[in-house]
Amino acid sequence: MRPGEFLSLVGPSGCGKSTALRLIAGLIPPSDGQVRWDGGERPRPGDIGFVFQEPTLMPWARVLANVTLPLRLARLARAEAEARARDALALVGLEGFERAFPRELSGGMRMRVSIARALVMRPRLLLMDEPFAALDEITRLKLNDDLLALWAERGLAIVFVTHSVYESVYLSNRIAIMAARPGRIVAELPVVAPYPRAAGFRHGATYGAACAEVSAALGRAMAA
Amino acid sequence: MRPGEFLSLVGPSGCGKSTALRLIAGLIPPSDGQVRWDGGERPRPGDIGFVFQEPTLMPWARVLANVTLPLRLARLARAEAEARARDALALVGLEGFERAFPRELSGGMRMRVSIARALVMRPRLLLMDEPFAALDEITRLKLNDDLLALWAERGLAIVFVTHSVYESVYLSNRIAIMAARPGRIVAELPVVAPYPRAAGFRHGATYGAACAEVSAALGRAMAA
Amino acid sequence: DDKVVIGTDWRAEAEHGGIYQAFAKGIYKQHHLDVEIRQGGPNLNQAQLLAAGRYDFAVSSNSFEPLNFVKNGVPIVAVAAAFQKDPQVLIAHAGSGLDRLEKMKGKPILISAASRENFWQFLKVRYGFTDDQIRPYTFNLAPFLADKSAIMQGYLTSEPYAIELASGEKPLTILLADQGYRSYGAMIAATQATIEKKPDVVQRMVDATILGWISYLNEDPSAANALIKRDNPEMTDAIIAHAIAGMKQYGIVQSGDATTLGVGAMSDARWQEFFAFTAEAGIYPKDLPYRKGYTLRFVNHKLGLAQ
Amino acid sequence: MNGKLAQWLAQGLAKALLPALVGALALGTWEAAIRLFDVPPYIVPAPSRIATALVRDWPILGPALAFTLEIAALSLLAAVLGGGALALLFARSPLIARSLFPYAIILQVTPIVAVAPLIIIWVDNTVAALLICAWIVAFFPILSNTTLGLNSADRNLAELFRLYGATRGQTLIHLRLPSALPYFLAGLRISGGLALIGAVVAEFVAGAGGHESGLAYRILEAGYRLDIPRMFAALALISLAGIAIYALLAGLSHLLLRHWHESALPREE
Amino acid sequence: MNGKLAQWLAQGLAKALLPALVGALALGTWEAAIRLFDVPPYIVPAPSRIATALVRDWPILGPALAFTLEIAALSLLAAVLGGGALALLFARSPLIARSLFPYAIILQVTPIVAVAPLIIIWVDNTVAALLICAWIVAFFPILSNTTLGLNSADRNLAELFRLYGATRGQTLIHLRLPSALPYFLAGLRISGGLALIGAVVAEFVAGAGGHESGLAYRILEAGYRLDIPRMFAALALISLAGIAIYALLAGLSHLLLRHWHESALPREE
Ligand SMILES: Nc1ncnc2c1ncn2[C@@H]1O[C@H](COP(=O)(O)OP(=O)(O)OP(=O)(O)O)[C@@H](O)[C@H]1O
Ligand SMILES: Nc1ncnc2c1ncn2[C@@H]1O[C@H](COP(=O)(O)OP(=O)(O)OP(=O)(O)O)[C@@H](O)[C@H]1O
Ligand SMILES: [Mg+2]
Ligand SMILES: [Mg+2]
Repeated sequence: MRPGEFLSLVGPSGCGKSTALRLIAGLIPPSDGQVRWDGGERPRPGDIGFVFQEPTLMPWARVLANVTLPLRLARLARAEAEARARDALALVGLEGFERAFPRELSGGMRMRVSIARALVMRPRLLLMDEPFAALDEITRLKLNDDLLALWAERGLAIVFVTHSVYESVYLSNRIAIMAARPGRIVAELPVVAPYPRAAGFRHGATYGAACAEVSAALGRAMAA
Repeated sequence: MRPGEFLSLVGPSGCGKSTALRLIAGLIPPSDGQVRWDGGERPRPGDIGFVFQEPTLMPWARVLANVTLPLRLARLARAEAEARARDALALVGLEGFERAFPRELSGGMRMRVSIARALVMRPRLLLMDEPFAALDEITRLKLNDDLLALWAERGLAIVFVTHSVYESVYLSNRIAIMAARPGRIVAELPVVAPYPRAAGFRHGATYGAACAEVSAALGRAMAA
Repeated sequence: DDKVVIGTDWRAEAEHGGIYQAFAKGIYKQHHLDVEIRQGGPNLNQAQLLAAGRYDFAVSSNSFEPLNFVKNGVPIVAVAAAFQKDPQVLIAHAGSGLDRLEKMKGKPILISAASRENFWQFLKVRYGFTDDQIRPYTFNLAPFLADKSAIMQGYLTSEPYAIELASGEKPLTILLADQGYRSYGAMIAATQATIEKKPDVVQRMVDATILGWISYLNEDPSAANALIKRDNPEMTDAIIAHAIAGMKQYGIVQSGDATTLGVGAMSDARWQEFFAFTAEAGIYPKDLPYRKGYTLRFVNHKLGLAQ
Repeated sequence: MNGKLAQWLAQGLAKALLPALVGALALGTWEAAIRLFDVPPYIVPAPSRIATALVRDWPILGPALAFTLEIAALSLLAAVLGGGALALLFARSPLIARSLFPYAIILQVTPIVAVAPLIIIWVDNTVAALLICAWIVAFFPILSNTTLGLNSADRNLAELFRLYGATRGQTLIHLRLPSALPYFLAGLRISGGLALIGAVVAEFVAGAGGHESGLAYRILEAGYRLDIPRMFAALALISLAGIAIYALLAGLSHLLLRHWHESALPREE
Repeated sequence: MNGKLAQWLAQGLAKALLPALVGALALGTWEAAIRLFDVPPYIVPAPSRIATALVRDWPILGPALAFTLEIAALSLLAAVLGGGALALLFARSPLIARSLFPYAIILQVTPIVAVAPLIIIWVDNTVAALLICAWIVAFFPILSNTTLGLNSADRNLAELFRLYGATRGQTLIHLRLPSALPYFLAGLRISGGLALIGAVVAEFVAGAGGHESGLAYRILEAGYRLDIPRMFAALALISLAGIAIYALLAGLSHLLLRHWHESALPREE
């Protein structure tokens, strides 16, 4: 994986995508083989942002406190942390919910808080585990574009797990397809299309062809 | 809502879809207005199956015990309950995981256990809150078809919350579009297409038109 | 003056009258002693506090204690015995007819954990009492009052009167000392080290306390009583008066050897007799050098007999 | 706001009414039984006599209650600090936990009635001896529950903290302490009562020196004097103090957990 | 399988090694200090003397330990049954809970040293009186923790049960009891030690009549006789028994929770 790349992971449920992200993040040790970093150095804390498959919010903290958490852990001044958290919350469409508790939010809103928390840190590598699965089409599309903008602007690398073939094609410049038992990557497809991908991209031929290709590869992976 | 209907609820995140399902199920009392049942009688336990937005499994029970729960609550004989649970697990592609604990499963697998639990009971009304959001495309399509088959076979009514416009059009014969603050239904669209809807249906003109229409309505709802 | 601390074996009561009188009347002062009296209580282990050097003298309740010191190598020695008779009694209800120890054999008796280690052994050996007669006594009279056939242990000077106050009934009391129980009571104990290094302090302490007892029982005790009531508010004038009367009537302090050798008297013969019964009962080995537990060096000087 | 307050008060009253009624019923039965069977007051006094004693002896019992409460409060504080600090130490390293936990258990199962005489020998100050005794009684539930709570932090959240390079201290403050809070508070509610009986029992066995004395001494004294109504009055004061402490700690729990913990959320019935 | 067993045993040994080392160190220091300062055994005996006393007096101490353990086990059982049943009752209806909880608190804060004499009056059988006293000491943590646990069931799961028309009994068995299990077990671990000291303290204050007597009586007896090494030997037995009870209950917890509860999952450090 190259710096600045946008890699999508797709694969059947239970094939090990979440586990792969955890491996990359160093949260679990590989049982075999190893995770290699360019230049040999492991990423420093704050370099990696992670959106777990579940929102994983602190139930005792309000939304704002949940989002500022990574910043406070990095000992940022409170005022700046809160300002950045508000920006991130606005990005995911949750202004006005700063003082709510997680249990007062809907499922999709909780997930958005989790996304805001990952973005607030300005990581160099962003690991996202089905971040938009619980969101409506329109919010999802908007966040897709926001994510791409962020990616282009900050030059970060993103590993993105999704079940939406369309989403994977729209977003990434490489797609890895995984299969289950044992979990492994069975195919890699580059998506050759320049960024920014305008709304028209979705109706273009490249897009359709790539989607079909990924779907087919996925079908093969599941049959495997 | 008529018996035997397949109604989809779509709407922006946080607009009250989950809340609406809870109201229908009688889990929370309406703050205003009321839920009316045909013939005046409230449904008996077991008549309603519910797939929550989160898997909501018992962490201390193995998969099989989680799925047989509704049957055991209805005092079914153990052997029959387990046989039915195994069938339901097979339906969602989880054979072989009967003895796993929820925390050993991936997010999508947990959700599938939750779906199996809702199906095992043969309810007359099935409430499903984004059941397939965490599943890969192919499993999702398969379960879509399985769900439709079940629906046709058992003549049950389904209220289905989803964020996928495509899914809602493919599955339902009526789509309700909700808007937020205050949560309300802003549009209702019938999908006039005969069942069983073959795979070809997805590529037909009716399908495309309906999708576009729902997307537009959703866009208006979000702007509202 | 020499500063000394004496620890009593229970909360302040008339049974410590001699010590308080010696303090209140300035007898200790006259003997150049600056005495501090620390009252005891149900869970204070006087001997340990004495051995640990927290006290210079302690009141030892019965003759078992010095023997225990010997057995366990604790260098504490009894130097005087204020009570010729241990005021330990057994009490029964007035109408029960239980006026002799023989009649109590086999009947349930309220006995405290501490007492199982002393006079109960005597009752077992001499009167054939058995352990299954024991019912726990926690220094609360209610179980006795609630049961008309009950028997309980007591102190001559305290429980009988308390029962009388509570129920209006004058109970039957049997003083064990009059039934062959040869324990001393209210002994003054000191460490071996004190005896060796400061024998004059010990002698002055013994003398002053003896004079205090003579004064307390034969002169006006009100100065000591005031101190007792200060230290232990549960004491009333009536209780104290009753206790003093009891001590006089039964000759707790002034009887036996005390009438010829002076208050505080002890004798080898009596220690020997007491030890013989305990050894017979198997409480102590027959070869225990029990004589190390006491010394006659400071008593039997006929102090105060002239009066 | 005012209406809300009034409503809250009304609800509180309604909630207090029922236990009060049960209490009244129990006391009534008791009183009636005493009168019916003519039980003498030195065996079991009637509630009315206890109440009379409570009022009459208040000048004696009041200061005694204050002394006992002071010891209880101080030892609860010490239990919170001591138990909490130990739990933190144990949570910090399983190695330390494994090495020291057996000794915490030893402290818990040490019967203070047995060691009080030793403590008195080693500690010269009576109040300090009382505090040590009461602390021994009260600290273990806090230690045990807090240790459990610190180890019950959500695994996924813990991974998140690791990922963001949280220091041990930060993980403790922002993750493990909040997770442990419900457990700690449950332990606190148990220890509150234990600190109170610890204070009483300690005074029973260690005795309060000098003029300062608490309810235990008054109970003993009343017992020796056969002033059983006063003894029951003192016991009633202990009970009331226990309920008050529990209510206080339960209120504290509710305040701290009401926004997020299952146990503090309103229940529908 | 056999290799696994061996590995498990080795791990267990390694885990036990550290506390044992700490213990050895503490005992060594103690022994050295006693010898260095020439402390006489009747003040504080050296560990070696305590061990000697333990072996020498085993014919006396062994049966006493058995008696005390029997009382502790029975009263723990009674605490589990009583505390558990009360918690169930309280969970069944907040109304009952509100009406009776204050009385449970009264029981907890009642100092048995004060009421033991009364219990002896009311209950003629000494062993029964001991059991009641020890039960009073042990039952509250179980009641309190279990009540909390029963009320901490996941709200969404509770809704699911309602939806499927689960009866109260079914909800209890399949949802609330499993949810309460970790809390109950935490309470049990606290109560285990309390039952033990309850048994000891009860015997201290209520006294064991007749031939049957436990460690408390042996401690008192040794105290009166100034046989301090034996007294410490008896205290050591109590400590060891407490650790054994805790280890047993902790093992039980682990067995019951290992598959699913955070606190029982392996921790990485
Ligand atoms: N316990 C609560 N207290 C306060 N507000 C709540 C509570 N539960 C839900 N809400 C609010 O009710 C609204 C509707 O929530 P609901 O879960 O029904 O949304 P939804 O349509 O299912 O959204 P999503 O698609 O994100 O799941 C949200 O704005 C949420 O903040
Ligand atoms: N703690 C565990 N113990 C045993 N097996 C586990 C554990 N956690 C995960 N697994 C197994 O590892 C496999 C991969 O899980 P993972 O969560 O990585 O899947 P995934 O690709 O993210 O699936 P999904 O799309 O459903 O989220 C699954 O088969 C799961 O059963
Ligand atoms: Mg996953
Ligand atoms: Mg929802």
